Amino acid sequence: MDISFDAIPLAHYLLLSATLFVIGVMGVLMRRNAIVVFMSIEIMLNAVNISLISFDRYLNQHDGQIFSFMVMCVAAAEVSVGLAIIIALFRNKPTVNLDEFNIMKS
Amino acid sequence: MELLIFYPLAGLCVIFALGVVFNKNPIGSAMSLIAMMLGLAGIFVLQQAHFIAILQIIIYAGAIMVLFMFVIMLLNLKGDDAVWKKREKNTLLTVLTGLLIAGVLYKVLEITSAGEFDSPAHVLETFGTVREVGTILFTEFVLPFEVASILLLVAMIGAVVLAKSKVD
Amino acid sequence: MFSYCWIILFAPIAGFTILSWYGNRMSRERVGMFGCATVGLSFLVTLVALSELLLDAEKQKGAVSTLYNWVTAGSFSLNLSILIDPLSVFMLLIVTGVGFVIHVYSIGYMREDPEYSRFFAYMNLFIFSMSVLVMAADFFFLIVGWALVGLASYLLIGFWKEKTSAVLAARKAFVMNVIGDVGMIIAAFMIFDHLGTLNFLDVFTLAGEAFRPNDDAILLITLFLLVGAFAKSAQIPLHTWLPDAMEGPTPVSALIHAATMVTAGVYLVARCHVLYELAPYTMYLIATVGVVTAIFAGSMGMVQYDIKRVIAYSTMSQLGYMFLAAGVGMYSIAMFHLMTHAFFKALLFLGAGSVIHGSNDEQDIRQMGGLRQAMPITHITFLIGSLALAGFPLTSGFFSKEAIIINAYHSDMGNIVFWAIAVLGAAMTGFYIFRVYFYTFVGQPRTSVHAHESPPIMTAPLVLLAFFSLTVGFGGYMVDDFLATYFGMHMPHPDDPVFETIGVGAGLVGIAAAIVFYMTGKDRLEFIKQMLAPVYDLLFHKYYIDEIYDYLIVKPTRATGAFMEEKVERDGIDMAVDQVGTQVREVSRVISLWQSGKVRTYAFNMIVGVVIILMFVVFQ
Amino acid sequence: MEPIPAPSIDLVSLAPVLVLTVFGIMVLVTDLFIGKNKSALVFISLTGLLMAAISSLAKYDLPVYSFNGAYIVDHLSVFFTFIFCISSALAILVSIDFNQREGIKVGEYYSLILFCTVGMVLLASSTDMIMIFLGIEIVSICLYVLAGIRRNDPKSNEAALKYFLLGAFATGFLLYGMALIYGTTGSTKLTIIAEMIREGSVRSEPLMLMGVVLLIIGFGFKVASVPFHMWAPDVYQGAPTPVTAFMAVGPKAATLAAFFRVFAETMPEISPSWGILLYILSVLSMFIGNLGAIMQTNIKRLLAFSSVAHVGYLLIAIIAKNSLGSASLMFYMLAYAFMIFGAFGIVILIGRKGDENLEIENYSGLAYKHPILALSMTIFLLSLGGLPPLAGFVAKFYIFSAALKEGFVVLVILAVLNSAISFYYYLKVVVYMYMKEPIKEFNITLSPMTLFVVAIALFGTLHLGIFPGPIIALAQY
Repeated sequence: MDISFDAIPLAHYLLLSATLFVIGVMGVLMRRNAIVVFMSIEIMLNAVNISLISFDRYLNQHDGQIFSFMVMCVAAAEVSVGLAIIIALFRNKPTVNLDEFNIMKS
Repeated sequence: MELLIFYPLAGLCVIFALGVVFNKNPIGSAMSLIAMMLGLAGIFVLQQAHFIAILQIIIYAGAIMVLFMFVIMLLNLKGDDAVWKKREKNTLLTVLTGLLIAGVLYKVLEITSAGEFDSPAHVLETFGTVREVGTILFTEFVLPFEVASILLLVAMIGAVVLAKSKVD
Repeated sequence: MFSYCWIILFAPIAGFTILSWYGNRMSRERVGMFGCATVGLSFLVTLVALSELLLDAEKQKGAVSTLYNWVTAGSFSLNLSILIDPLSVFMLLIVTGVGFVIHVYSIGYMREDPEYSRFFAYMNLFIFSMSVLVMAADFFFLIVGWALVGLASYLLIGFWKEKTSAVLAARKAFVMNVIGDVGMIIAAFMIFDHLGTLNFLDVFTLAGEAFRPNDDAILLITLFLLVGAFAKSAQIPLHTWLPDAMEGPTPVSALIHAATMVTAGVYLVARCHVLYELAPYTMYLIATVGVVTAIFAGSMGMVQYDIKRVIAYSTMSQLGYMFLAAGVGMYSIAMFHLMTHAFFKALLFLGAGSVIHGSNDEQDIRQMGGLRQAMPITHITFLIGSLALAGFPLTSGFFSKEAIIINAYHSDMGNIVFWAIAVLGAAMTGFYIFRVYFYTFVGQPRTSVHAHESPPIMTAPLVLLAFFSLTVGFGGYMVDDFLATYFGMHMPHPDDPVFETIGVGAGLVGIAAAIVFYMTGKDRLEFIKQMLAPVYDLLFHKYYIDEIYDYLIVKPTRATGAFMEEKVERDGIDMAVDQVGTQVREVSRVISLWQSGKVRTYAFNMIVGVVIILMFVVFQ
Repeated sequence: MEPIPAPSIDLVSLAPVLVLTVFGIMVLVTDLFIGKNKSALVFISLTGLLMAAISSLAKYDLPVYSFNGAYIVDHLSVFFTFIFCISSALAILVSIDFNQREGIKVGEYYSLILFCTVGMVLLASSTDMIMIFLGIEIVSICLYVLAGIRRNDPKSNEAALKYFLLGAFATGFLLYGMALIYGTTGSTKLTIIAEMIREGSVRSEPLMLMGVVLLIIGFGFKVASVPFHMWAPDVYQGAPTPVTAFMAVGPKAATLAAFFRVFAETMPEISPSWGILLYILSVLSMFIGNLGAIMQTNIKRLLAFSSVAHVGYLLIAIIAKNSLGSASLMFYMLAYAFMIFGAFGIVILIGRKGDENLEIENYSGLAYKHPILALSMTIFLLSLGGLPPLAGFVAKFYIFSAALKEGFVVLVILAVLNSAISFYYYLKVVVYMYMKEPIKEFNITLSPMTLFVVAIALFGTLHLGIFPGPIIALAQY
């Protein structure tokens, strides 16, 4: 059975993807909590996944799904390292407020 | 039919994404993020990407978010982050991100009107199944798959090096 | 062919290397001997090359000796090579010859200095750099030499690093030189862009076909080259570093800031005369700037009290004459004046050095006086140098300067205005140098410091240079013949007795004016009795003429000079240069402030960049 | 069900990656069995790097594509593999004494450097966007960890955090760009993308261009070009000095190699659209980098800003997009490796335990106490500035020639102007070393390994400067 997809043009998915990406960017800019900033970055990655998978559906191939699979891998890797950094940081200075980390500046 | 599913799901995703950004409590943010990811999984299903949808739930909503929650709990973070502490700067930021949004949306709408991407391809029923994705993963994309293992190894080493408690 | 000429380069760089590593462990005599020997060797090799050129007219077309191919990029390659032709050998003779004499003099002058070996190391480095500059076979190595002499000059001006003014002067000279270097580099890129080569011989062959006269391209190229030339030769408006450079040791002033480095700009114009001939507008500019610098610097020289600064301004002024000559197309006359000037100006600086040395590091001429008896050899040689500078008949300066002045009017590109200003400048020259002479050597000692004559190692070079200052003028024809192959023409000898007489007279009038104003009492009477009785009678019949002159000429002149120095130089040009520095630092500070240390600021800036780029693409 | 077709696998092509991975794991395992003395690990790591370099020559008759066109062994990748092995080896050598002095006793340090090298090799050899993405991530994650490896040092922590957050942020952009390019060309393989662009059969030109722009942003961050450079000074300052040197060379070279592949080799047809952006980034990087460096008082920050400026020069090679451009990129990175490791080697030597002496004024009077160190530092700095006849000059010369060949005269003139500006701050350090009185005692332990690195770097800087012919011939091959 063929599935028809006439109802939703690709652009809607791309729009959703772009919107989520921008929300992620806003989160990075606005929040001071390192962990929330980090979560916002995850939103950005997820937004890209939507694009990849929508393109796949449109192009009738699986490369994008492989790509998004790899993105998940990378996200997992980044999360583990990133949270480890935050934990190491927290040991020396018990805060996750990004504005308090500015020993180094010109 | 798809429209009926897509728009509510998309709306929920956007709302939860905003929830991540505007929630004062990190735990609330994390919960919103999980909800958003589940919503995205729904959208993936809608696009026939069953395998990825499942991975989305298992890896993201499952593993990654659990790690987040774990760290938030471990560090015992409270909602100490006033989002709008510095008004003037944030206004500027908002204006700029607004510009960014305008730029991106403008671009996307332009594409839409160009009509290049109007009709999606007709795909087989097997599209996006584990078998299909797995086949291509182990043939055409076998190298990235293997390299991903190095990546995860590195991440593991890194996490251990940075977070282990013994101080030397 | 000419591969032995590499010795000219290797000897001084070897000297530099050895002296900077082992100099501290060598005895002072050894250091001095060694430092001079390397330059002497270069000089001897230059003589060999000269004889080869003279004996075989065929070789005067020039030959390139290549050591090896350095880098190749596509069709373009850079070879490590030197060009030996009459022009480069001519310059080398001055560089190594005068350089050698000044090295010998330095043995005596720097005797007391604790960092004797460092001084000779730097001096050798300078000789090496200057040799690179004049022997370069392409624009690339020309620029390398150009930058290297700037570096050597920086090191030598700032040699006494505990002296703040010296360090500041060194920095100023360096900055000015870098401005020039950048101009040269831009010019080189443009040449490469248009002709696809940087090699002198190729460039000059191709230029004639590639450019039409006064093309935009050739005008820009020549102008950018000129930025380099003017910066190096201290022409307006890039001149302010030269007077300050006098903070360095006197032999340095003699070698770098009189005889050799500052003449590099003139050499550049002469070397690239093919290009300049394609750009008559630029030639006109050269002549104009030259002649303006000549009187501008002359007028400033008249009001200075530091003996070295007077001579420094005089150097600027004489360089202006050289540019005037080059600008009106009389390259070999420019080179001729370059040579005579190298001798008598080196002589004057070394004489000044001897004076400073003999009177316990005093540089203010008002504190000197009556050194005639105490320093007889210095006195005589300085007088000879002054006469040559003023263009006193039959001294070397007379021949070269006369040729310039007369050609400023008679050459195709000359005109009466150039001539008139040049004559005025000649009068100023006579005036300011004899002002110094009288202040220093004539009259009564003004302080109780007991002056003494310098040791023979210092006076011998003076005598040698004095001899040449008197005699080289007669070699004008030889110089002309020798360089004619390169410039493709002989220098003309316009026959115009009236203008010539006025030219000669101007210098004499200047001298006379100095006598009038600066000889006092007994000395003046004595001197006048001996030498200029008729003029004295004429001018000094009544004593109040003094006052009239004072009001009509001296005070206005002095005021102009002071004004020039105050307003134009300090407030105008120096300010501009300072402002550039200040603004650069200000920008740098802003960039640093931007680096606030906060991640969110950084992310924010990234997004600003992203947004701007996206907008750029979206609305393109 | 039809059987799954066998994948195309070419392990010989992958030899350096495999060798490095195996040795990386070997280091990890060995670390469990040895005590505090980590010299065995150093030995294993260096052997691994040497073998990886040799094994990169296993393929001849280049270029060879493998893994369905995801991986290539060509001249660029082999040359860069050598650069990576050299720079990683220098980084390890320079770390030995430093780690001992500063008490970094983490065996994983060496394996992370090896894994990072794996990532770099992959990055330089990949012709698939997925692979490039994974390569960048392997390299980045290793660097995040290495930057923060001094866990008790707040500066190191902070550097890791800043680098990590901004790096992950930039990854988002990079990824988005890749997604858009994938969507509009229908493939992640660079060869197919190139073909689509050549034939003009890209689905949506504007969307594709947006992808390209986002890609530039992502790459721009990874190589620290303005305006995405702001992490560099802080991270360079906070990271342990050997890591700083390491990240200034290897990862940057790898990213530039990928940058060159993606832009100059894959999409030369649409170069006007990305060329102008790179042009602007290049000019901004040069100016902001050089002007920013002038006021710095910390030597590591100064070198960080100077590296931003160097990225500006290097981008010119990509803008030039010709074969001379790739050759000059290779030569430049090799020369840069020597200059940077030389300079940082001396920075490490000047430091002491507990007092790293990173302020420029701490270099006052070095020339009197240690003339050879001062002279070496002078040579490295002047070479970074581009003084003939040193390596930095020849490197710049080739990049500028490549650009001139394509007619970018103004860009080259701006670059030369910037080189002139850069001398201002390089010479500032030299002036401190030669013309100022020491402000405190130098208490330098001349650790042999670091000296060895400085000696190699000195040799490299001089040799590449005076006799560049053979190496440039190899690069142009």
